[in-house]
Amino acid sequence: MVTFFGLFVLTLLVITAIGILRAENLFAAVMLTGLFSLLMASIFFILDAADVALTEAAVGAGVATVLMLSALALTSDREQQQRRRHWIPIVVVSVTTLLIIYATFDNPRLGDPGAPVHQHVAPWYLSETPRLIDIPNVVTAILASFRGYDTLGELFVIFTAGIGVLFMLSTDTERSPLTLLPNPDTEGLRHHQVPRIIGRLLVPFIVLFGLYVQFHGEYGPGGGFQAGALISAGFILFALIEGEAAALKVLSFRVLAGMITTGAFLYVAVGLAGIARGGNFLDYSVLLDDPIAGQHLGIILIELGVGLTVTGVLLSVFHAFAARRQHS
Amino acid sequence: MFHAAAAAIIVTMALALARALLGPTVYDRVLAVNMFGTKTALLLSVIAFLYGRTDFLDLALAYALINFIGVLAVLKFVQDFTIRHKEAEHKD
Amino acid sequence: METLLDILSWALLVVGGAFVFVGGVGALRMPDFYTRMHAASLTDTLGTILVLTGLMLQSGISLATAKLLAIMMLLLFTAPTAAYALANAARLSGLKPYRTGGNREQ
Amino acid sequence: MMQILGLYNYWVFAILLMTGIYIVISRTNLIKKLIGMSIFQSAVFLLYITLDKVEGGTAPILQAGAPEQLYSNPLPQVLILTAIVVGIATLSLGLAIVVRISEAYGTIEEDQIREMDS
Repeated sequence: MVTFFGLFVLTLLVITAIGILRAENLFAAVMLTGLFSLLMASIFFILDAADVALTEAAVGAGVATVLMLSALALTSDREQQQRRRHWIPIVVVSVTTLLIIYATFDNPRLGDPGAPVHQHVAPWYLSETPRLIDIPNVVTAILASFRGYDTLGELFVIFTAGIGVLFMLSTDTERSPLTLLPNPDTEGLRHHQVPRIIGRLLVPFIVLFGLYVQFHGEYGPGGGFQAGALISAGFILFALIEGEAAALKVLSFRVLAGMITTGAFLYVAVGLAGIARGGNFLDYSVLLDDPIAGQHLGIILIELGVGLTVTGVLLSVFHAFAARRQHS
Repeated sequence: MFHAAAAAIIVTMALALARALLGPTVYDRVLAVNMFGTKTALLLSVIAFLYGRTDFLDLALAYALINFIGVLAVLKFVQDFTIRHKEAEHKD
Repeated sequence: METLLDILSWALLVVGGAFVFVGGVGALRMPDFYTRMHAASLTDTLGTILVLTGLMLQSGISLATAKLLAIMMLLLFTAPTAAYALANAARLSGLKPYRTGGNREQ
Repeated sequence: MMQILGLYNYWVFAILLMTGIYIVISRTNLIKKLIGMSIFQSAVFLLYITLDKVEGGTAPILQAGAPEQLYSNPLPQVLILTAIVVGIATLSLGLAIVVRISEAYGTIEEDQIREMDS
């Protein structure tokens, strides 16, 4: 029965994508992207990917919408009329779609336990995680320990992207968030009392929930990536209702930059500590005398590093856009 | 009975999606997105029970917390846009 | 006792689902923004309470119930606030409510 | 019936993938192109998450006291979890570039920019 719900949600997903394609108002397109993300999270959850759904929830519903709207506010909210129809792309795209659909007939069916993906590596992870790492959430175990290199790479992609955005938007000092002054005219939603009070009530809960996701990630769905996105969503809410300058007073731009570097540094430092203790890079078993306790310590530390960097990058990107808007 | 509730919620999601696609004003779309967010939180709770893994209610909790941000952000930017367009009209 | 709770929770779930659905129909079929919002936000709140209470009766006294209660409280705070803010913004931007007899432009 | 429906996820993947790429090719608006790119990205996420499902399995968070429980494949989930956050980081980089282009050219329509450059 749930499978049928999944099919229905997938159909809605296709309809939304077509809607995004046809929307000429970019505002409408961004809002449909928000819906798209909500549908995506539902389908992830239906397909047993709780951690991924949580990430999509934290990123798609909060941060992505806000960033897209920030960019729209700096550019234009209307798309020009498309003058001509693009026949060649339509033909190419349709033919490719049909080819991919034709190719899928050889694919294993959804949920087939005999599918090749389920034969290698994954069973080992599932059976060995309790023995080697002893935490219930296998996703966190793989992310932080078994495939620690991979996550390190991803973290540095985020790190680099964050630095890139800051280079693009805040190089001239007049437009940097460092010089952002309170401006009562554009100060968030200050004049809207009801949303403001409820929003203020909500901010601590979002941040608290973010911390819970950060430190409970070994036992339930969660971890540094989700927590970073959630916590930055909380601060973005604060910035929306109280104005960016007020938010920067709580977590200044320098602190955010510090968080970005500290997080990345912490990750590498844990890896190097493994070498110093006579193991391999990112081998946590040698961190403490008891290998399992060492694994736990390593995972907590690198998840903390991931959380710090993700929070720092997302928030400083948000502030960079906001400062650009206020000075333009 | 979980199925009945889940089905009702999913059908409502489809209706909200139709509203978001039809518009016509930006506020209708925001309304649809907001509805969609609460429906997603409900759907995730119901499916957590269907799967018998109630420890995944965290997800629904995340949606209940985050959904509000999108609506507020849209409102703030709509407000800014209206101010900007009015200023542009004054300049003409 | 068990059966009684089950029946009660099923009834709540079904009625809640029905309310949610009615809200969806209202949001789609009503003639203008304010009426749509009226349909959507009222049933949203009631449907949320009913569905989540139904789930709570299923889970008994456990961590899940506490989480459901938290979800319910949050939705009860945020959904009406969002509705209020939305209606307020629409009104301030000059969106006129629908009147019978007037022209039906949207 | 189930044999065919079991492929539905892949079909949706194909359609979304091609919708995303069609938006990137056919629209001249740069933000619309970025939205198309994120749809393309989401399609890939859907493919991976489809692969992880095991019939009768549950999310790979081990349950105490249920040794016989079947779990879905955790590996695709790990890859996609990080990809989502990387996706938002690259999206914001793209948006920053678009903002700079808009400031330099006064437009975010690709054909107008090209006319100005020539």
